[in-house]
Amino acid sequence: MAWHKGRGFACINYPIGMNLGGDPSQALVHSTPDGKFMVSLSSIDLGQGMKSVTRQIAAEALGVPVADVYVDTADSDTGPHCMGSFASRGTHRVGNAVIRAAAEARKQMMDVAAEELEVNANDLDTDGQGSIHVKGAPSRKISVAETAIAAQFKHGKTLSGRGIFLIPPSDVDDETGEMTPVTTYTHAALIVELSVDDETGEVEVHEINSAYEVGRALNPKLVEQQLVGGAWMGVSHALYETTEPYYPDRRHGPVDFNTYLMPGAAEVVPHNIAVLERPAEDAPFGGKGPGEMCANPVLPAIANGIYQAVGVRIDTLPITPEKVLRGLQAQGGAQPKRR
Amino acid sequence: MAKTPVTFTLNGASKSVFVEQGGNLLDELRRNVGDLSPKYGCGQGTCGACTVIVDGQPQLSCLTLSETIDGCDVQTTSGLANGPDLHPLQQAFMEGFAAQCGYCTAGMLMAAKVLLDRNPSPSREEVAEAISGNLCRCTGYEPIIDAILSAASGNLRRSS
Amino acid sequence: MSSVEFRKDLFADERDDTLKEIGKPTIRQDILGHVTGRTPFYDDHAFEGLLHMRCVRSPHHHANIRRVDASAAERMEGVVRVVMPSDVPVNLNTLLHLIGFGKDDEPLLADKKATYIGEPVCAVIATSERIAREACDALKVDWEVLPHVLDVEEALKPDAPSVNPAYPNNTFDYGRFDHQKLRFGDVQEGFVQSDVIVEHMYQMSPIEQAPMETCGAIAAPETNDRIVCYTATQAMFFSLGNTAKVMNMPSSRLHFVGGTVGGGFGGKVDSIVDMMAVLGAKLTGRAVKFQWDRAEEMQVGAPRGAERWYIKDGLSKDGRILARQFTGFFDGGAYTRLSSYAVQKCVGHLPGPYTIPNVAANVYLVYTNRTPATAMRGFGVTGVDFALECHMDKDAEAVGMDPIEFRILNAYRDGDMKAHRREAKNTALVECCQVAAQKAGWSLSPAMMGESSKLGSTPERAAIPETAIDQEGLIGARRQGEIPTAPAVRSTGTRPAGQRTDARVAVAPQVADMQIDPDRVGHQTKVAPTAPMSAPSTTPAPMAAVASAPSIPATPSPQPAFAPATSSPPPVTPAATESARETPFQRGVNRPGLSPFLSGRRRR
Amino acid sequence: MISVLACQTAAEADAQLTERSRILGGGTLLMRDVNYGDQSFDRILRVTDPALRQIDLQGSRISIGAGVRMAQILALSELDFLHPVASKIGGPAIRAMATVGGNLFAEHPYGDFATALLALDAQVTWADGRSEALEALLTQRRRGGMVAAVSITKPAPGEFRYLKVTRTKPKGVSVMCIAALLRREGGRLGDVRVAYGAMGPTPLRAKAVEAALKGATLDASGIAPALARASDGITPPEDALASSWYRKEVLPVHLSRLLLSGGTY
Repeated sequence: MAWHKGRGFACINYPIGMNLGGDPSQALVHSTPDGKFMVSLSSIDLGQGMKSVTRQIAAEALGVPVADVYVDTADSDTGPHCMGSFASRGTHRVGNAVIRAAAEARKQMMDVAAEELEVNANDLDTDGQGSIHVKGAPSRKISVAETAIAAQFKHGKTLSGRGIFLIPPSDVDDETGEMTPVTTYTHAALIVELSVDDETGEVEVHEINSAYEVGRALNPKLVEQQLVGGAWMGVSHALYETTEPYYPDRRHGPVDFNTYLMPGAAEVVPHNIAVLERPAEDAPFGGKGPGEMCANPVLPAIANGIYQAVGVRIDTLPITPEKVLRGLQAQGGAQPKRR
Repeated sequence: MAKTPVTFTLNGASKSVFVEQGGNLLDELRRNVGDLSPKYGCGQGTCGACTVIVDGQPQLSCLTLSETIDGCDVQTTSGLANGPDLHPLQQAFMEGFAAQCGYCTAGMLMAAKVLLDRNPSPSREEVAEAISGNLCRCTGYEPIIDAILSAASGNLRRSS
Repeated sequence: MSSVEFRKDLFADERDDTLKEIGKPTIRQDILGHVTGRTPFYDDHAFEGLLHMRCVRSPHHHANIRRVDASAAERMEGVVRVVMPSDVPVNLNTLLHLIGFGKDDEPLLADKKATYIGEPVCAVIATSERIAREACDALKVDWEVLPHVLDVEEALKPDAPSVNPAYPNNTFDYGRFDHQKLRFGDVQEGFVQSDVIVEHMYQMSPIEQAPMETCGAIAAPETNDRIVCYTATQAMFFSLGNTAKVMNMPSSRLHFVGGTVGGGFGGKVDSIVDMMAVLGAKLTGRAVKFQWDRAEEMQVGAPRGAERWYIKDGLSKDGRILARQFTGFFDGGAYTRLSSYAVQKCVGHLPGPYTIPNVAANVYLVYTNRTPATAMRGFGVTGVDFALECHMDKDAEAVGMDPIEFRILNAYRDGDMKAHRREAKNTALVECCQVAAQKAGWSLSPAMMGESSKLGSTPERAAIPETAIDQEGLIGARRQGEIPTAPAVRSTGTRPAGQRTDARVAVAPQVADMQIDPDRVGHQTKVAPTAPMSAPSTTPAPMAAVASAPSIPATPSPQPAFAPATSSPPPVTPAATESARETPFQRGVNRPGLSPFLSGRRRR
Repeated sequence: MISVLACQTAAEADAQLTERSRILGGGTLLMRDVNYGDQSFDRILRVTDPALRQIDLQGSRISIGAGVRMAQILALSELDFLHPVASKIGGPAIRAMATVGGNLFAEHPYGDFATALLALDAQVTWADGRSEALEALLTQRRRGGMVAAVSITKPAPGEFRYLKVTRTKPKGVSVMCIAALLRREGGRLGDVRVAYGAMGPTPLRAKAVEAALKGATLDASGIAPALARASDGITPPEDALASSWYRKEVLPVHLSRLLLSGGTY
């Protein structure tokens, strides 16, 4: 028996917020009477952290603490239109809509604060801790709570905002494919270290080193969740998953998690990630959505690593032990490649 | 169709119910008792989202014939916190970003609790083994394993 | 153990890192619900007398439905209603009709023929799931089995069985053609100029999204003649719009509630379950749950479809890619769902993050007799990136280059022209390659470590070349006789160099108040509104002067010398002491006196 | 609709068995069928007899009740030779539920424990008192009766070896499993029993391998003839985990690893 080590590389970019459909998203922001803010969306949190990231975006744009913001998602009676959470559009489209809604609410908040403090609204700033103060004179201030109460009960004004973000649909030229598919891209490069058993064709992934460029890590822990979990999915796609193990033959399609394979808790691959942040000009605070792209470089990097380990090119997914073994047999055994 | 009377303890409280013949504990808890913390993920015993603790053992509620729990002690994630005080595992999952969509979390916590109740300082391998029947599609498992180890070590920030 | 570092040293001149909430590791808003088991997913809503709906499904790849005998099922105790195709108000739809993309091509319940194993042909609503299953087994369908096709290239042959009546040629329509073309420069000329040609085929089998929560919805009559639908959709108004169309109901009579979903990964965009549940509620006047079991999720739920790719590259001896040609097939299964979109997304992605002077692609959405494909994380790109990056590895070997240096050499830079005729900007592939190599201890030459995404573009790289075009593959032509699927060898004309239309940009805020102050966004913006703005506040605030790109140290070092990497910060709980007590554990507790309105502040 | 009949004893359940009845063991396979609407049965027989859950270590043979859970096996140090088998069945919750009796009737790709018992030459005791070799039960796969217990002779230390090949770790169903009882005579192998799981419709014995190993030395050259005959008479199944070709191809590799490794792995 021999295990052969190999190292494979791949790099990718990924389109953020497809606009071939021209689908917009909207947001509404309003303050409670005591100066907390509700963000109403019909957008979906399916685990990627939509509620959490829009909450931070709203807090930043409003200039209030994140604890004073709550995001309600996806009631079609109260949340304004959103096409949905797909195509890496959540952060980009919804985030921008939330910024606009928050900006409008902030404008109203600052105007009321200005009246209360008897200054010009342009001379005011928020401290991000619940107060509004005169620039350069932090002691001349009013709390957001007092401002909201004054707005509603004294001035008869709401602190609320509407936001929509749309990039109109792009036609696709049928002769040349000319189009504006997106306005920004994420990037990643990744190196996988693995071993191949030349008697059984089994592959074991040992380590991943990667660099992911995400525009801005709006919440570094949410980014980490996506990158770690997404790369795991990449390993899973590369080596395990399919609903049709003998595609295009339809036989033996798995119907449970005993036969639909995903790597288990004992197969966690140590993954050393570097996050790069090059803000995108039309993205919310520069942040691009990291969630979709993270698996993509893992698949080819594994295939390339297997080639380096044993000299077998597997060009069909998933890369099962059987495919590796057939490749090994076809070339008369392992032929490790050295760089 | 005749129903069968069953009495059991759920998170310390006595429950007496009439269960449907051939029905499973997951449906019983969710539809009749009103404990929504165990989740339906497969009905096959292959995902672990419905894991509960029966007499100290982890058990898949979707594969448990309801009437077999007569006289048993059943624990679910609904009963994991002590009033407002989170169980160390819950605290660790929260601080460790050990959940994304949250659908597997309740089952995962049950599997982890059985482990820590028996083995307060498990190794990383023992944690992986303990949650091996509980699938997670979001996290890649590592944050979950880290959170369980962190709960075991008592190394929590105990924040807020 | 994994690790995360934040390379704040890179692109530091383009960022303001002093934002207050952005960039903080704030704890998730939903996490307390998750760890206490209280997060309400769609199935966590209780209804008295909830009914269960299940489908009778085709056991055949392709078969005509001669007759359905529901009599035995209808007689079964506990069966409330058997649902037939005629019960569906508008029984032909395509999900992307909302954005005007494609023809209606899919029935909710197949009435004339089934086109894949598992296609629903009718449904049963019963008082328990078990009874619904038993009744489905008791429904008898008389089938006339038809020839089927399962391979994408077989399906393009003139005599292949026709799968989808709306697209009888087994291909989706892209303008005048049965595939989406991409043409940039002249690949044939590029191949002639090349020293090395590398050509290979790649394939990906279908993949299941596999969220832990299966697709499902509960619909129930609400007051005022409305229907409420608790749903696991990952696209609320997409589901609502499609349901309104299929049900022939005003959308105002639908109330959809969701937004908290047990994983989606693309598999919950299709909204089939919502339509079924609402149909059930409408027909019975009662609460109806339609939920896929795991077997359905895996074999009936639309997967990330299979793809097949042929890539041909022409390279110079010194490692430049001179020409790249793709022929791609998306296996859409029996119906369009969202695959039509993936093809164009993929074409916009080609030829990957590289600057190549000559590119041509023909990409097909092909109908076959298998489960319809749909979106999944990385839709339209994951499979092509596998093919591309495996091919890049072979290219590098063919020209004798280090695989990473080969990528850096060919990487796109700011200002380069992409094959879909838009300028590359905000690029960072080069830096990702350099940093990943550093982390893995993979040494690159000092020259390659000195490269930058901001440098290296030239007027030539920024230009749109004269482009060879052709008219091969008109819709329907392939049924008359075999036509090569690859981009045409002979062009029938050219597009002049430099020709392109304007890029789409975001619509400006509708009122000035919605425009955030540019000095509060933490990076440079160039707001280029399509509509004039009345607000004066769009002028970009001055940023730190843009220095020349920071070059990355040539020697691998985990900590760059000039700026410390920031490791993953500890989480921040978004709660001050006062807010901390506002946890769900106290929500039910009456604490009069804590409200500012009751403490004398409220002036009324 | 499903009905459930609670039976006090195995004999009572045995008497109630009909074509359309199934016996509840741990429920890990039966309840799945119930949940998915299996129409081939409509009655569940649930046996409450505590005797079914007993393990008897007193006699010359170890007797394991049909209702004994995998977790019970794992809790007994006297059964340590079976721990590598039981510990690789499902996750902890499955092991807390799945029974020895149920495993005897589990269909491909399940039945790892039955494979081990087959190598150990287990005897099956039926509820009606009859007794027969497990091999006979597996060959006939009769559903017409209720198993009360299985009995085995405890192997000498190091005699029993077990290997399970899975695609995923730590939990996964068998690509194959191999159990071997390697009795020694002098420095050589004596009577040997080798059983394969997931290599046919039921666990089955590798009789050609057993014959080739008798009298052989447990080293690379000694086992070579056995490896050459590893798949004699075997037509492995094809499923989502592996093709028939792959199973056959790697069978000698894994058999070799099992035989040449110092113990269970």
